[in-house]
Amino acid sequence: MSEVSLHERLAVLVARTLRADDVGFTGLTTGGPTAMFGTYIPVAAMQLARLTHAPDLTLFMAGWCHNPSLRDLGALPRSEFPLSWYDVPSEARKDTWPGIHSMYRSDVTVGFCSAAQIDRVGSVNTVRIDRPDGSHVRLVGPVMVTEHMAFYGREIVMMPRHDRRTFVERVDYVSAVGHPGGKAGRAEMQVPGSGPALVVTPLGVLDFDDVTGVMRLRYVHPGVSVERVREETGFDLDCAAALPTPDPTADELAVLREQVDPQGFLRAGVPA
Amino acid sequence: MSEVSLHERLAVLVARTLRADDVGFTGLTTGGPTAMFGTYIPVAAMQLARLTHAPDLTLFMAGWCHNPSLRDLGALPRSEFPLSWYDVPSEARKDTWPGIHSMYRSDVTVGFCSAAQIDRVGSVNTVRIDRPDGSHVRLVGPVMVTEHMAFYGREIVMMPRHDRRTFVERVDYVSAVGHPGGKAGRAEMQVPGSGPALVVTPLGVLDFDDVTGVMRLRYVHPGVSVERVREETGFDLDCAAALPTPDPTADELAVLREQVDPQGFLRAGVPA
Amino acid sequence: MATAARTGRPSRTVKLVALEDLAARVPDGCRIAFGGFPMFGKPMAAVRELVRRGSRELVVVGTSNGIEVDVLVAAGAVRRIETAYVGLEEFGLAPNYRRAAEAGAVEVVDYSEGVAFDRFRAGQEGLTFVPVAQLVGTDIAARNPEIVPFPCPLTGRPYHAVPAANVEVAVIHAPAADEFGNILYPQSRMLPQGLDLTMACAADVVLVTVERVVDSNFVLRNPQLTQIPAFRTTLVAHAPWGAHPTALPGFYEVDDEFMRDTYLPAATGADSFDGFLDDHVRGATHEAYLETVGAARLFHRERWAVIA
Amino acid sequence: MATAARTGRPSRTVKLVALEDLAARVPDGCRIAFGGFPMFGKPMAAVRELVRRGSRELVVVGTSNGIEVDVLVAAGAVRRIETAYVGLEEFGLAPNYRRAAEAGAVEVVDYSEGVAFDRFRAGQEGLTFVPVAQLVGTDIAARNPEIVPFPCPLTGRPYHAVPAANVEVAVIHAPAADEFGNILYPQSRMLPQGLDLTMACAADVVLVTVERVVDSNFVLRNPQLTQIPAFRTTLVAHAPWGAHPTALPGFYEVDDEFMRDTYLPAATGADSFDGFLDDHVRGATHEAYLETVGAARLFHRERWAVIA
Repeated sequence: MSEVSLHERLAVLVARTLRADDVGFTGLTTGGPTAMFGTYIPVAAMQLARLTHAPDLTLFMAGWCHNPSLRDLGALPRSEFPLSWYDVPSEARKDTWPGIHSMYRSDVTVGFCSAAQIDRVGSVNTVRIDRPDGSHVRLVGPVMVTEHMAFYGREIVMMPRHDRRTFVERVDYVSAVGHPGGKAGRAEMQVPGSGPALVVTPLGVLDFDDVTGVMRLRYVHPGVSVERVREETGFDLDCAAALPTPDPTADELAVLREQVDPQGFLRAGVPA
Repeated sequence: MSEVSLHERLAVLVARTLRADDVGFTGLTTGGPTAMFGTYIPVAAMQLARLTHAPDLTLFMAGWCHNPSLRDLGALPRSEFPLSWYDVPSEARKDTWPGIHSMYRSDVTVGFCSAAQIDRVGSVNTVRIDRPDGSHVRLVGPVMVTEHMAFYGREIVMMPRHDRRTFVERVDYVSAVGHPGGKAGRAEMQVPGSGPALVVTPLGVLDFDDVTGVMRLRYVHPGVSVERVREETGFDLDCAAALPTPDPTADELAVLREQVDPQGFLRAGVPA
Repeated sequence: MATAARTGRPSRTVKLVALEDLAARVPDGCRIAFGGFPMFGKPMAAVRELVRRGSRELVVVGTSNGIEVDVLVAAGAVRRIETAYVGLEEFGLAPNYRRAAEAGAVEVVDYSEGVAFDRFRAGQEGLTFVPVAQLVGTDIAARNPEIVPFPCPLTGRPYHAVPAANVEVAVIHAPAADEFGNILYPQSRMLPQGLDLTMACAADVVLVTVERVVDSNFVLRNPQLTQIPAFRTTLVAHAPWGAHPTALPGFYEVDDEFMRDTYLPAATGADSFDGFLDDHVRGATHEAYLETVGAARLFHRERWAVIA
Repeated sequence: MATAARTGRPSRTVKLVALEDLAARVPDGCRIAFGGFPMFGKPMAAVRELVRRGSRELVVVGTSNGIEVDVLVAAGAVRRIETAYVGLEEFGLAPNYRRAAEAGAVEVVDYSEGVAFDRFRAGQEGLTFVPVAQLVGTDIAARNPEIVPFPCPLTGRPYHAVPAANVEVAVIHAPAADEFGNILYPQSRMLPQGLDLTMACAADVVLVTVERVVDSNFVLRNPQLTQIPAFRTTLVAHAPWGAHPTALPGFYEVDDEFMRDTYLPAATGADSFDGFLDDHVRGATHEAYLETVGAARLFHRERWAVIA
């Protein structure tokens, strides 16, 4: 149990939140911490859940490959449609739009996404960062986070950075809507998805108040103080109920290390 | 040139109306005269046009099989999705909806359909025939005639019967709309298709007045009098401009008999 | 969900069940869609099982319906049907359906074929309505209070808002499945099979009968064949010749002989058809039905199997 | 339309033309879509031909755009882009595009990926708008005057009406075609290739470059491979390695070496990228481009061909 890495701890924590018959969607993100948070931890968490308490869970790898045989995959692919995946065993492939799983009717029960900014009610920005001088930094665009937050049963936001530039009072551009007005506010939107449920960061894990829709600290990672989380967050953060991020059980860790992550990416980092 | 059958004459006449790059759609109808008018004459006309003046014409056989090799087909199939067609050479197959040709954006420039009733402005009925006693005869339903008349460049209505029960003042049910209000009336509908262009029957060929939208007799077949057409038509029919249905040329007849219809179905009838 | 003895962990749910257990997932009164084309790929084994169960008050939503509706209407299982066609293709009008429709014993709501397809697409996409341009001036719109005209919010073009299919249950017959509910089709499909997939994506409960059951390792090696992934499938049942007397690509053609010699003569009257149901369907199993209609003869009609 | 000498009858139109004749069908200022995914199956040979022609004022409509936009923006060919993503996947942000977007040299209209797809579906179906439920509360709707909120005419649910893609031209790169314009894909396709087909169905002018030209008899024997039928294709050009440096399933992977050693260093500044265009694109042919980027090296990267 010693030497549990943060990424292992997060994979186990996320796995515990997954349900027996969840249908999970993760896109493919590339490059160091983004790939770790955006893709590798979610995939590891889903696979761990499949091997323990959730054998019926369906994993949509990169959003199109159903239940790939991760053992045959070697390293994570570097692009969303890697040609080598022609050869990877899996149960199904989505090759048309809307195709064999329809995100619009909430076939997906849990999604994972990342963003450049997230605000106190969980709205996210992937489009642009405004500078005080009126100029802006152009990002990639809305991609599919809009659909994640509107249609998926629930969304787990994987934030590879946690600081005052990424956790802001109000995002510069609302690519996807969180919980303005709490549950009542979302009910008015009349979308089937329930929006962001958890926000996972290198400092802790956060969730949202049902009534106010405001983000709050639920777990703080080992070696991180509640004060530090507050300092690195650009809005007033309710930390009253924060607990230490729980340890994996010996069984969880054994399955994780032996069957899910034998390459040890969760300890050593994903190769660039 | 002697012994030109009525069905040969109609195939040639229809072929002449087809344009060099038409995209033609015919469903598959079964049973004697219905199969002859609804499927065999249109297919023969399109194939004759392809072999003479319209080599770029595309034939959607049964609405899904693009440019099948009719030579390899033997007899006409008896169902819309005959399994034997797996083996018939063709250029493309539509296997999804909307799929590789989209009827809604007017990919189809000319369609062929049949109906149980047609009225003076070319609206057709495939749904029900009302009896004076309040009871009704139930027919198959709207099928796709609605889309034919709304979206296809133009429609050629193939009527295997021409009598007062089929050519009526007003159809008992409007499955698809013809020309109420003439061209101005159709403009108000804001659909891309121009509706019925020709009506082909065992007695003659009819078209529509641009301004009034009313059907009129354009050709009368050999051996049929204008009076008989008038008698068999359930509304007042303008026959002032009616001409004898023209003869095929020797060249048209040669191509038709040697290459399009070597089995002689157009002379002998389609086998049941 | 079973539990693997060795590890103590739960094992994956097996969705392969007996035909009668599959049919038991169809509640009376539900909105239900059947895959296939009028005489093509109909889930007839499941339909006959619904007759055995005495299903009632079904609302059948479809695009092109055929013999499955003719049988269910004759059995008194159908309250209402919303579709573009009911008939038997080369075998003519559907006699039992026609009698019931003309007598007012079944409510018929007419849609055009394109709109009927699009209602399922709307269902697949969680839309409450589908905008269509082709119903202007038709009685399809004029006689249906559930269809509402509205202008394009951007251009003013006239549209009708048509309700999505809103089906609770879809029942389809497919070539093959594994025990977990991955449903396999040959890569070269015919159009009605493409429509079946949309239907399956539009329903809450997806019930599938199949000609063959394959090992899940076959699926892993051939993921491009899976057209309905396991998570969308509610239950699957093995029913060889399950589309009889309709055709199934890669397996068998329409049983003309049965249609002309047995079905159509029986369907000429309500009593004679009830006799047919008594003799061949009620009180029998799928296997017994195959015997009474001549399974041995059928066997020789098989041409080739796309999925081994 | 040519005329067959023997019969005196017109013969079928041959749509196979040279790459420059294909590119000549792209008018300046048109609304245009490019197939592929950011680093996957992009019609790059055609894109480079547009650079050679000096195309101007293009409005690029897309779903996930990548290197084709980065090149065209650098060449000054793009006025506006409507899409959900512009980037180079594993190679990061698109440097030329980013500079231009931040400087206001190109107008960017943001759509979510689902809505961006659906705009093409609306185009395929001749709809003036597509109703979407997911834009409620987003800046995608709030900052776009072309997107209008409206209630479901049946249920009152809030929707936004989004304009259809309305593209005049689609340019895609495909595995194979015959001379008449039937475009062939392997039966096992990847998702971006599925989207290319929708794009092709949504455009008025469909321009296709291909790796292989096959005999029309091959098409007749394999009709299940035709995914864009001849009548939808405006022109087709033979361009082997036409997606370079992006990947094409069945033919080649992304050219990592070229991206890291040549493209990305050049794209760090406007002047250096202009030098790259001068050296490799302008004044060259597609064949000459392949030489300068090392065609011989590329040849060994080919793995297998799905269509022989």
